[in-house]
Amino acid sequence: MALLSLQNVSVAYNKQDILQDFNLNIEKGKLISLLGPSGCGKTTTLRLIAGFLEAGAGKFLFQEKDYTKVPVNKRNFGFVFQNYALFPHLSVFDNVAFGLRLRKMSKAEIEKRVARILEIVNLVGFEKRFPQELSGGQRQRVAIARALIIEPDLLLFDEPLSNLDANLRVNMRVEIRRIQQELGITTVYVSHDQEECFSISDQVAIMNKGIIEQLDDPATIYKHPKTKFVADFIGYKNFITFDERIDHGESIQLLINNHRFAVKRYSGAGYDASLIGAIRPDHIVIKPHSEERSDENSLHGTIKVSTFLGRGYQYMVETPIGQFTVNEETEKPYSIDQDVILEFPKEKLVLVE
Amino acid sequence: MALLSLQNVSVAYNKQDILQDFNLNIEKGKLISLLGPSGCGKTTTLRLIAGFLEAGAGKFLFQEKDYTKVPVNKRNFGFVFQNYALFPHLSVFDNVAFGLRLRKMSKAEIEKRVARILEIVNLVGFEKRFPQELSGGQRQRVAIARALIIEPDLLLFDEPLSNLDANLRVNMRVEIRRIQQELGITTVYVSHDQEECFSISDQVAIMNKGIIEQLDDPATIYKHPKTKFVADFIGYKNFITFDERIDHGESIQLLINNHRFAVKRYSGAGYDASLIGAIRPDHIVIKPHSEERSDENSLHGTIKVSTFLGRGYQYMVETPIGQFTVNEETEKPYSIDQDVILEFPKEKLVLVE
Amino acid sequence: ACGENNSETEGTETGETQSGSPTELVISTWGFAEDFFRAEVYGPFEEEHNVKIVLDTGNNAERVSRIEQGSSNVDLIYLSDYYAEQGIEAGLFETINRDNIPNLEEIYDVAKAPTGEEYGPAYTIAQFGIAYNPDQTDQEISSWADLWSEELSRNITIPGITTTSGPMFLDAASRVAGNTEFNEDEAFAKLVELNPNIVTEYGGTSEFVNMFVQGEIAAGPIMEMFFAQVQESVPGAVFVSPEEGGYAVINTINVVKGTENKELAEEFINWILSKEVQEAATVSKIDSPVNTTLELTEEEAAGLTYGADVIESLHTLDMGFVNEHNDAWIDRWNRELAQ
Amino acid sequence: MQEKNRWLALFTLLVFIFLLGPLVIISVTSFEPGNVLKFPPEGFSFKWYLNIFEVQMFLQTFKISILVSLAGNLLALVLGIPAAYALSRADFKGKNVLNAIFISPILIPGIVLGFTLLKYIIVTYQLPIYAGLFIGHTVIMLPFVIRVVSSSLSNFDFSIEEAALSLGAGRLETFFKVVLPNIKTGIIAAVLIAFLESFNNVDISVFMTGPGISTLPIQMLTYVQYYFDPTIASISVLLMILTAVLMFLIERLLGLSYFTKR
Amino acid sequence: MKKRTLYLLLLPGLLFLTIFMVVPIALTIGTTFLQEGSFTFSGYLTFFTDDYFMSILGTTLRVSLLTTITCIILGFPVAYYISKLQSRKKVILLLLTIFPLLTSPVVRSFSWMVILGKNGLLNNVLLSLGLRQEPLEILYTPTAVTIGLVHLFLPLIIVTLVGVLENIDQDLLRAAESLGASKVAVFKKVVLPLCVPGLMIGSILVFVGSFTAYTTPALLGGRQRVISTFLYQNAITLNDWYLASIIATIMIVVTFVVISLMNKAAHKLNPKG
Ligand SMILES: Nc1ncnc2c1ncn2[C@@H]1O[C@H](COP(=O)(O)OP(=O)(O)OP(=O)(O)O)[C@@H](O)[C@H]1O
Ligand SMILES: Nc1ncnc2c1ncn2[C@@H]1O[C@H](COP(=O)(O)OP(=O)(O)OP(=O)(O)O)[C@@H](O)[C@H]1O
Ligand SMILES: [Mg+2]
Ligand SMILES: [Mg+2]
Repeated sequence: MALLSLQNVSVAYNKQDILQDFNLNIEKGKLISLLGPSGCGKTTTLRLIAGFLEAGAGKFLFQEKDYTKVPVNKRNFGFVFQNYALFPHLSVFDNVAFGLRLRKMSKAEIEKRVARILEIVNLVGFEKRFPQELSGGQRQRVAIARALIIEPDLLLFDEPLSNLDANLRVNMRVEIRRIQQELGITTVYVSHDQEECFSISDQVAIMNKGIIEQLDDPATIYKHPKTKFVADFIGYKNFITFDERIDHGESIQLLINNHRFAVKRYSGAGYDASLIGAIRPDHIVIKPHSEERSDENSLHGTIKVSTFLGRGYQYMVETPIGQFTVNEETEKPYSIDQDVILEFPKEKLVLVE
Repeated sequence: MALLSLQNVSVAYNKQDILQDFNLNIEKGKLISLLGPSGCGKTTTLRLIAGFLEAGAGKFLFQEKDYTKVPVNKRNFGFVFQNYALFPHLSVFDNVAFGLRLRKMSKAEIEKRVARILEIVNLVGFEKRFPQELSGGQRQRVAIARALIIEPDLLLFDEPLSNLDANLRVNMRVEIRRIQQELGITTVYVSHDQEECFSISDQVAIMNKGIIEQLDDPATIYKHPKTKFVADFIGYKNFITFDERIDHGESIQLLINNHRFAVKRYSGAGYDASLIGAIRPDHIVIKPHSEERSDENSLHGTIKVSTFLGRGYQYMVETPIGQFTVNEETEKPYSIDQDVILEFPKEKLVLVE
Repeated sequence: ACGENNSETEGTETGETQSGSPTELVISTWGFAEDFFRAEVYGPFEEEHNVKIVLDTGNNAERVSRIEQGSSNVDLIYLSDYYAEQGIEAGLFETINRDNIPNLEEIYDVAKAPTGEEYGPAYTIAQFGIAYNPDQTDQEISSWADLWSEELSRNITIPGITTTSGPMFLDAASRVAGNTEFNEDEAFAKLVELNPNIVTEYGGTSEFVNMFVQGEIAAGPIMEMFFAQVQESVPGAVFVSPEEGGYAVINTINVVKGTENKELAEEFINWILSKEVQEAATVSKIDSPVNTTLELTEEEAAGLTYGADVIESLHTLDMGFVNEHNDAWIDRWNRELAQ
Repeated sequence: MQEKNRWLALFTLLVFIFLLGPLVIISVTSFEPGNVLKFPPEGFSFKWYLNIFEVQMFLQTFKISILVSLAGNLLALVLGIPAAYALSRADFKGKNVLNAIFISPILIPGIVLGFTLLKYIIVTYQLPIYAGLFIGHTVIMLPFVIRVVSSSLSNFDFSIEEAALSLGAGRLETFFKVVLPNIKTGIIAAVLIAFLESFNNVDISVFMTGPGISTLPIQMLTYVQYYFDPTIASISVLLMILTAVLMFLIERLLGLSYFTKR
Repeated sequence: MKKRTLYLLLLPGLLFLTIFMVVPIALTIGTTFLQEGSFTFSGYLTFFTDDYFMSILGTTLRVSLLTTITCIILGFPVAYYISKLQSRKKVILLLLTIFPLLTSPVVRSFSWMVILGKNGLLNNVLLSLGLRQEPLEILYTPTAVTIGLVHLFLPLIIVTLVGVLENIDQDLLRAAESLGASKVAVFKKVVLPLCVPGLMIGSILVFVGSFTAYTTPALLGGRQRVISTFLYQNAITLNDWYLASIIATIMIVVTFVVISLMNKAAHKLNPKG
């Protein structure tokens, strides 16, 4: 049984539905990420769980009890805000101790616990500082410590790393994951950053306009997006709408304008009639025109645009069935208007709804 | 002769040096990016060129004239601000026309030019809107149009895309590059985003604490970082400090604890005595322990941490000469504590100062 | 200005010299009955003499200080005798030329030179007595001493020491204490005894009227000329000339030193003593008259201090003496009473 | 939570009754026919409204009040806006001291300010009373202007100014074309608040009266020394109507939110 | 900004205040230490050893502090309520709050006379409801002055506090709640400390305003003198400028002392305020 369960929940602002018939189940000890474009309802979901927001309809079960009407301060959930929301008038120590003081803990006990948590988040020696005197990453850690110390039954993160620079982000996400696993706290994590979500989560939910389009473990989502929206969102830039499809056991044959393609059947997928194929720019193989071209999963094309990306080049390639975006790490870039061959590896081309 | 030339410029805030003996030359029609960690002085450099800031020492030549004392409003440089800095009380049309009106242009002429520039930035039909009524990307384009329309002799961009989401960023940077090349305007571009800098620039300057550590074309910087700082900054996460170095013509032999490594000599490099090798996580090849290991550029190791990144896995691998971070796109992940072989391709391992 | 051009009287004759911009005559006065004074006193005078009268308003004390500070360019000043005396001692006033004021002949002797021959006359004399409301108290009031009655506990007001009538009431207290000569200590002692009866002191007569009408107080000392206001709202109210004698409130007018319009000022003084103005003031019940040529019916005289016998019966204070002790009295009053 | 809000709402209602009740009472009593304020009034009459226009000094001091407040306001803006701009734009030594000086007219007791102004400006410097009144009111308006304008400048994004410079606008042009239009709200608020502060001022004006010169509040004070009749209440009602109309106009022209920004 | 521009912008205002405020005040204070050309404290000695003077100062301080505290107690909940309202309602309530500010203090005191008098509205209500046998004697007491002053200054503190409350990041309140704080605890531990700067400004405005108020005590206070009426009496009625200057100096000093004490208290509540 899931620790937390949202059942047919609806939320509306000003009569406009944000979440509608929303369902989500989370198991104890897991970290689940919500990923989706801006405005899709991620924050709304978190705020709903935290109790900052009341659902218009539906049920919110926690440990099999109805939590719909339980007030925020009785829920014992930790919330880490995007902007940290540290109390500016309190020192690091007092910020972290805030929740414990409300629980009427003895002074000695509070000091012990704060010391321990500050050690975990690596902030020993910063007790007397005020939030304004900390760097972004340090504030972040205070916010996490403040949420953790009350030993919450659930931890909610709203884009906690969005204000940090690349290096700090990576360090912090490793830290968060470590702490979460160490203490075994069930966590819901919201972020814009895909790499972050994939690297930190047990499960990822891809949201679109208030519904979850796909909920799976990170690798599955990455390799087997269910829908066109999910595929597009996680970086499948190339889509082919086929004319015909013939299923051959483990392999599926697809046709478009006399071009033949084959994909591997993915057992987890329920989209038995789909005609849309998707592939990442990284996965299309680009070859000089001079090399041999196989009949299947391969096209002639012409380079239209070429951009240096750092770890390689990105090309826009014009083909008889449309333009494709292709990334290549080759040393020698292809030049504009050069003719090339594109290959679409069978196991990388996926079918989506 | 360079169009713009900063010579031994110094800038200090509150007696603290930000730029010291700073030199930069830019040729006409080129786009040069400034890239560097937060606080390294990128914005300061731009503001100095724009004239918002006075240099404490040094010279600023523009078209071989001394521009040090020329006031901002006489420089005719376009500045595109990080936060756009659109005039909130003026419509899109009036924002764009602002510079022309100051130049006492006839009404008909202004209308013609604004119409043309709005077409270039794809904002026809938005003339009457106010900045608050535009999306981030649209504001961005107004800011660019406003800077472009005065036909500036130099265009300065300060993190113009930092507030946009991933998709919009890519579109906008393509646009900026197109316009810049079409009109042939010399441009200085500041950004945190490496991919952005690499993809848009003719040249990239990597800055560190107020000095330029390396100024080269993007591909050179990417493949041949000169210094450890540059290498680290652009993603060379692995460094090996060798004990000994033997130069053999095109190839260099390096030794550490009986492990032998070889690198290719890079003709552009002047660091003839360097003992530090650097390599990207992407470029280290990881193989099962069972496969054969060559004597050179190869190590035994043990997987310590494994993280899913989306397009593959990242491993922390413990070896006799230290920990390495390795990215692999393989389907089947290695498990924790598994023994593996790491290979360091000769042409990917570089020496840095 | 256009009215002037059309007028057929002196306006046209004196037009040669007086037309153009009118002279400005600055008169310092209380702020009451401004509409009456405009219509009946200033207006006609302005027209006749092509002057423009500008007012400086405020209570006695404020206006004297202002002149003393030199912060105003007043030509003429209305003051009660007590403040007039202060002004004189501070050397603020011009001596007047009595020849220029023929109407002086027509007024009561006491009014002719209340502060000395060199200075301005009184243009009105009123009685300071007691008003009370028989509906609000069972106490019959006929003397100053009656104010001390326990019946009137928290039911009276008295004038503040810095008002014109303050020293008069102090003198009354001395009389109630049984002295014929003023006895400062006993007066103050007596006033302290009065404290339980006092709701508050009043600074302006309006406060008295207000308190009286609102029922905050049942009785209190007041000048007769303001009694009309009281009676308007409380018809049953009674004004009493106390058995120990009422006090004469003498309002004077003086020419201020440094004036450039001395003759005009004297002209003005003459004007306000004239039967015309005095009568108008009487009819409107603004001021009691000093002009003896005025004959009033009983009805017309109601609420006014009228008749030579009445005037003569009133006590007058020696303003020189008052002035000399004033600061000390204020100090004692503040300390011993007002806490 | 609902429960608590209801108590809070009730409390707020009571406080508003406390705040507005007296104004209602005053408005009602202004129609009292008798010569003393009474509540409830004993009749209905416009007599005291007419009386306002019979006493010349009311009209005259009303004019002076308006004039002094407007002129002082103008001078306060002319002095205050550049100072507020400099204080929020530049960082320099002694900024705190200057800030304190500019705000101090609020902190110095008004009656003391009035007294010293009388003592020095009128008596020692021998300036005419008009000048004293004008100067005194400017002094008390200045901190309000600076505070309000500063706070709207602090929300102003100065890169906008730099944008204008880089497009070729000179310093002054930039100020008038870009800065001023964007702090318009703040300036309107400053004008309003300073005007109220000055128009109702007693502390300073009480020392600054002279022949034919006085402000409406002082004239009202003088008047009540002799009459406690409803004239004063009538004046207030007229002023309230006037301000209500003004507010309505401003709301029509600019929107209500202009009042709330302080 | 260039130094020269800076001076150019600051100088006019600064000169104006220097000539018309700083110098006169400094001179006023200066003269209190000079008597017949020599330096002396005697004026102050007289003042501070005189029970009468001290009682006036004491009453004034008491009344102004009481007013300030009452304003805070009444104003805070109201400001809190207003700040939580939606914008339309908020604006209307704010307008209603500001409205009394537009009415002259003279008139407002009048209405309190009508309300608080022996036969005033309040007593009429109390007597007719049988809540009291005897009318309350409020008018012409310090209580009446306090009521009048609270009425005068309450709008100021409400408007100031609404401004501050609106700027508090709502996430802070949510953070506190999610840590287990009840509404009351959120208010005490987060809202209140964060309001301290606004509370300070508001309290200073109220305190200085009531400490220096002239009209209200004069009309409602009866025989009770306060320091500003005392200053006025000395300066204008008695023409005793030396004493008036001493009172003025004492008023300035007391104001600054009280403000700095308030600052200290505020710092305790919120060290970062
Ligand atoms: N207070 C509000 N009133 C009206 N609409 C709101 C409000 N808050 C959010 N919304 C709308 O609800 C939708 C979902 O908002 P939410 O904050 O959950 O998005 P999100 O997924 O967190 O987006 P982001 O990634 O940009 O933070 C958005 O379309 C937003 O415009
Ligand atoms: N007004 C100022 N006063 C004092 N120090 C300043 C000021 N402006 C910038 N600095 C300091 O100067 C240094 C360089 O600032 P600059 O804005 O040029 O950095 P940057 O490279 O643009 O950084 P970022 O990428 O974070 O925008 C920083 O260390 C910053 O703290
Ligand atoms: Mg969000
Ligand atoms: Mg920057």
